[in-house]
Amino acid sequence: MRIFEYMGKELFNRFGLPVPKGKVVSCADEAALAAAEIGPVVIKAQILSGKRGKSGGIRFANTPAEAKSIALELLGANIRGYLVEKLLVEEKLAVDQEFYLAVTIDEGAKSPVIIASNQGGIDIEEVPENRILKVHTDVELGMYPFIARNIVRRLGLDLGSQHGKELVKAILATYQVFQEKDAVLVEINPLVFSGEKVFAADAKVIIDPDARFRQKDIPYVEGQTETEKLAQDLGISYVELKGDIAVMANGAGIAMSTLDILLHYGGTPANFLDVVGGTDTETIARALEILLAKKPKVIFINIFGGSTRCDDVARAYAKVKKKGSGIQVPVVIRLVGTNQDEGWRILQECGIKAYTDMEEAAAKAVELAVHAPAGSSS
Amino acid sequence: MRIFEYMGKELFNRFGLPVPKGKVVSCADEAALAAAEIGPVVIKAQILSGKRGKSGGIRFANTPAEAKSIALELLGANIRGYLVEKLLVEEKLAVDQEFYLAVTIDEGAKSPVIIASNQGGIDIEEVPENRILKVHTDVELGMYPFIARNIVRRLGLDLGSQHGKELVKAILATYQVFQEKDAVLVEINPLVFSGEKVFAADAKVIIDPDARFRQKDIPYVEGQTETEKLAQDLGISYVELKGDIAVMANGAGIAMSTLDILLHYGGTPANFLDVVGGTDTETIARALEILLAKKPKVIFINIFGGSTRCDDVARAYAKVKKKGSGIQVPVVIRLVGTNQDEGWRILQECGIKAYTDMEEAAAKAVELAVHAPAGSSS
Amino acid sequence: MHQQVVLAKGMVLMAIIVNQNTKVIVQGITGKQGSFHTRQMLAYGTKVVAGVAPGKGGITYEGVPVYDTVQAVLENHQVDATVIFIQAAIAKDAVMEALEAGIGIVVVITEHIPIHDELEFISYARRKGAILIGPNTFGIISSGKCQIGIPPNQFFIPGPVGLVSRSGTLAYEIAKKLAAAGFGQSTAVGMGGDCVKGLTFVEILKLFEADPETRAVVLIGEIGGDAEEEASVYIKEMTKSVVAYIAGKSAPPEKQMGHAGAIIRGGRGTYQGKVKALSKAGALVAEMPSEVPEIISKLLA
Amino acid sequence: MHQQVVLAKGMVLMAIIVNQNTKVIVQGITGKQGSFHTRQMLAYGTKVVAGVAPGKGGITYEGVPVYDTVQAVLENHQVDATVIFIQAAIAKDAVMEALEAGIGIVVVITEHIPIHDELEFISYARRKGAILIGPNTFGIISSGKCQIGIPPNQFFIPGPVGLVSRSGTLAYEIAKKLAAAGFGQSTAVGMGGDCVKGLTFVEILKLFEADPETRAVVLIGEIGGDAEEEASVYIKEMTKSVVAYIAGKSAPPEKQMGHAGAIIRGGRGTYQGKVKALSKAGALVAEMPSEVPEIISKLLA
Repeated sequence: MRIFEYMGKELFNRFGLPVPKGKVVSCADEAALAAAEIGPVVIKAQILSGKRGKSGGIRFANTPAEAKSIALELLGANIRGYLVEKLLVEEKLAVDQEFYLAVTIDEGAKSPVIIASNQGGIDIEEVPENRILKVHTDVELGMYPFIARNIVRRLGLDLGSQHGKELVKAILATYQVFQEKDAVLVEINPLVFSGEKVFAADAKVIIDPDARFRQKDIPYVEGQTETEKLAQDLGISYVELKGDIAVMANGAGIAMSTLDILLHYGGTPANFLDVVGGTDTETIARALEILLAKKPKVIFINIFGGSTRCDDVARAYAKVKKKGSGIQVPVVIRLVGTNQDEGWRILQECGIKAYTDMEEAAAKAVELAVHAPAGSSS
Repeated sequence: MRIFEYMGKELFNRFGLPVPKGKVVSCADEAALAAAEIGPVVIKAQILSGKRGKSGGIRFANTPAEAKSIALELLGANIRGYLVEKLLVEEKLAVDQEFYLAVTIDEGAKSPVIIASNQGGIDIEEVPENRILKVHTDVELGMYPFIARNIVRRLGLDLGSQHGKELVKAILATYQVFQEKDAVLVEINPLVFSGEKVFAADAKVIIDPDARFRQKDIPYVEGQTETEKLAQDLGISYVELKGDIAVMANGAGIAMSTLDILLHYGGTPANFLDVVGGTDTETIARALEILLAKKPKVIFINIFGGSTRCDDVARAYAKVKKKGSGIQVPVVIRLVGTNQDEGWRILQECGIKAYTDMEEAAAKAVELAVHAPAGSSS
Repeated sequence: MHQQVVLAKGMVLMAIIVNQNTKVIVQGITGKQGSFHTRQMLAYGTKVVAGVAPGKGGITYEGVPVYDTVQAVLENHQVDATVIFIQAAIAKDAVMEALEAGIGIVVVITEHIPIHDELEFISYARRKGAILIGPNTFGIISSGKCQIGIPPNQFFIPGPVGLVSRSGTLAYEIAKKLAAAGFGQSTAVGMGGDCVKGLTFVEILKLFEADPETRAVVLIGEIGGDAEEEASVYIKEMTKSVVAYIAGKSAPPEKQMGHAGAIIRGGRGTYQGKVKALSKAGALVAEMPSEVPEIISKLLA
Repeated sequence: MHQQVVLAKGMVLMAIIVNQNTKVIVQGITGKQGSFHTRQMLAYGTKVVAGVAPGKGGITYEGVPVYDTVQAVLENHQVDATVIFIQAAIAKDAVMEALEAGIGIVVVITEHIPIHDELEFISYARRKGAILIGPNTFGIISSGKCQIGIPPNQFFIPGPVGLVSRSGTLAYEIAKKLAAAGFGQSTAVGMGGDCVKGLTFVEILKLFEADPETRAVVLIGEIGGDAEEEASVYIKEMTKSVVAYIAGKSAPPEKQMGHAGAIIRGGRGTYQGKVKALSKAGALVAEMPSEVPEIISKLLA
């Protein structure tokens, strides 16, 4: 779960990593006030996207009037698909040197990794690999100052200098945020030297959504559509796409494969929906209602029962069908696996026959979508 | 460094380990007020010693008047050599069952150890060994609920019961105090079941003095004589004894051995003083002044220079000799090791010849003490 | 049907990691998932010797004795493997309990475990020399011998194909298609769907390479991560054929984990990259799940 | 003088743990203790190849190059051992740095390190398979070959006696007395004065037992703890004679670590108990330091 820059900086502050003096504002007058207090400022649109600078989301103002006019322009604007609701008005630092610093998880090495470069700035991905340090840590050993000292040394800095010492502290603080806040990414680009001090000039922090139960102080950021939010509340994985075949599958792998196959047969999926293992009738029914609300041409349910049980899926279908307006679009159900016989029996009672082969069922769904009456799609 | 029971209980409270309702008081009226508020109470003398119960330091009062009269009796009293300055006035618990629980360090195993018994109470050392659980933890792995569950199970309790669950939590909290507060001992005897709940009815907590720099919230408890405190401030190790030969040595081993040898030759040491390795002239000079202030018959300095350097010791002697009233008692110095030649030279300038053999020097010190004029001893 | 594997005299049909003699315990046996899948495992013939459920020690479930802790089980039973059906928030405690007790095979079914917890127990498993399968896996099934986890087992029949998958349902899908084509599996292993995993493709492929029952291996991957690219390096050395299917061809590029993710992966993780790496290593890549049994048919004909 | 050890053809005089080829680095080389004892070590002939002092990398001290970190040293030198002269509050970081870098012998001179820190680095040393001597030790000296630490080295002359001690100054005392009586030491090891230790008596005794240069071992203990009682168990099996001296005969009983300490020690730790255990195991116990060379004289005459 990504959080806004200003939230990340609040975290940094709490862990002793200096950030530029700044204020979060949500109206232009506040921006002017902040600029009056701080002096020359940088005004940063708070959106969950990179490349803000290139998209005009990062601007400079020397006076409160300038700040106000920039804020008026940015607030409510749409940048890279995101509505700008808040701005971070920050002290404009005199930048002496820029670094890149991140802590994340290296899946292959199964361990945290610290990434650092003395070529910080917006185009870190363009920096040649030999200018980027990657230092893995041992989770049982944990983080130590000596690890940070080696990084600072390898970045070519004097460990005895004020900058060197500050950078050691900054690396330790960054790692601490990563560790204690269940982050999967803490990225600072750039980390800057300004005068004698080190500042995190940006903050990209992603918190492990599975650890939210123990990170209750992390603000919850909604970066999703209404439907995606609804799905998330149900504990299911949902992504909106642009096609006309609504898809439900169980398991990320089979859900992706289902989309691949629909496309293969010439269909276009309306969404990715993984009900995730182990859900019950009620959840699956609500997931089905989410799909119905999208008014697709066809709904394709592709279930291979494992921890998801076929009878639960069939019952969910039956439940939704009996409720309110029922199910008005064609539904193709492919249902095999755990408790499949019971599932089939329930579906049969509803007057629907389950497919057992997913390619066959996908082909049928595409056929139905192609021949659906015009206007039934959303 | 041992802390008072009430301080330990404050720690427990902070880590979520329930303690009986109570107040710390230092006058009898406060004791009466506390009893008025709490009801029937137990009044416990706050001294750094075990076996308080057997020595009359733990008493019961049903009324405020009773509490006052007991407090009057206890405050200012001397129990097991300690002056009673504070009392803990605590809710008298209805005790259903008593346990023993401790976390400490097993030197042999080089690891923490949890000790638990369902035979809690004052005489835990009388409990047969097979009724006492000892569970070592792996410092890299750390503490886990499953370790506590196994202990509770092996204590014969039902893990599904309220008591079982509370005890699991109590063990985890106790371990956390041990771990996070740099304790070398956290001992609860007894830990009691009272109704549905678990309470730490006593608290014996010893904090590693070497970790005081990072445990600044732990109150500092003075359980020493004036001289011992003075020595501690200098960073040297000092224990008062009853003899007439003041002793300074470097290293706990050689200091102990020095006392052994003095006794062997018929002398009686006035103290144990280990200047500890690496001290400088100033510290050694102040240590020597501490010994002089005790007005012994003889001072015996036994130094085998390692990180303590002979020249520093000799300079300290010279410095004290030149200062104020100088040195009025005979001093036997045995000085060998690092920089011994320079040390001998300095001593020679002061008109004193260093011994090189510690047994010979010890024998000389005893001889001088035995023949010292009466009245020169403290 | 496929040709029988020629066995040396006295040699029994093998499998990897688990077989008909593997003694299994279920941690979380009284929960909804744990109890349901214990019945399934027993029905499949898995030797489930005990269950663990703190506070419920002393009862029996489907004839299986239940204990309060793993240690209590080990005081009474020999155990080779454990399967974890414990809710995500406290799963680490259960995994550590099993590892600390010295159990050599730990199958972690639980999904949504915090990744920092996963890093810790994967690291501890390494230190203890234990095999950790998962987390967020369907488990492992050595066909006809032992099932540990949640796969719907009717499609797993004995045979010459080793199967390893990042996705549970895709593994079932392809196992079913293989079975329909007459090809059973020696063992099917769910690597787990989370971003860090105990056993990885390479480790599992090595076991299949050494297993005399396995004649070919099906590898089921997904976009994201670099497990398939890593696997390719080892596939080059293998004597047995590998058939791969990668899901996610049509998926939009995954939302990036900042620049850091890109730096770590160095451009790996895409469908095209994975297919290229696998093909170059000599694996046969299927475009659709239904092609997998077709390719296997040709290979093992 | 003592009889020369008969050596097999081509065999050099040995020692335990360190010898004339041991390449040593000094962590904290620019501090008061570190710089002083580096000079002493160099004077003794110890191969001090580098020093570490964060922020001072690039300078040289007494001809020894100084680096910012251990890793920086290892990029330029082969290293066998390190000696830690780093202040207590941050000593753990330095010890971990050495262990993580893979240095096999770590000598921790620093005293007053928090015991919880010591538990951690001792545990990590065990995991890394490294020898950790100390903390709060004078170090180790293989006479005439290599000194790592702070012993005043003029009394350590080559010879047939292995020496191991909990106390630094008592070790010097007895080494000096032995030297005066004509007995040098193969190696003298300071076990360290803190309540937990890296190497313990038993591990050191085993090395002496196996060392052809060592003909007898002097063990110097103290009251408290149970290291001597543990050592006794192994002394029983040794072929070489052990002479022991225990300090603290006259000390009042130590202030108890609650009941817990008593429970853990089970009554061990007293002077009488230690002497009894050692005597029973066949060790010869000296009453006074001066008796040690007398007993050694008889043994090696």
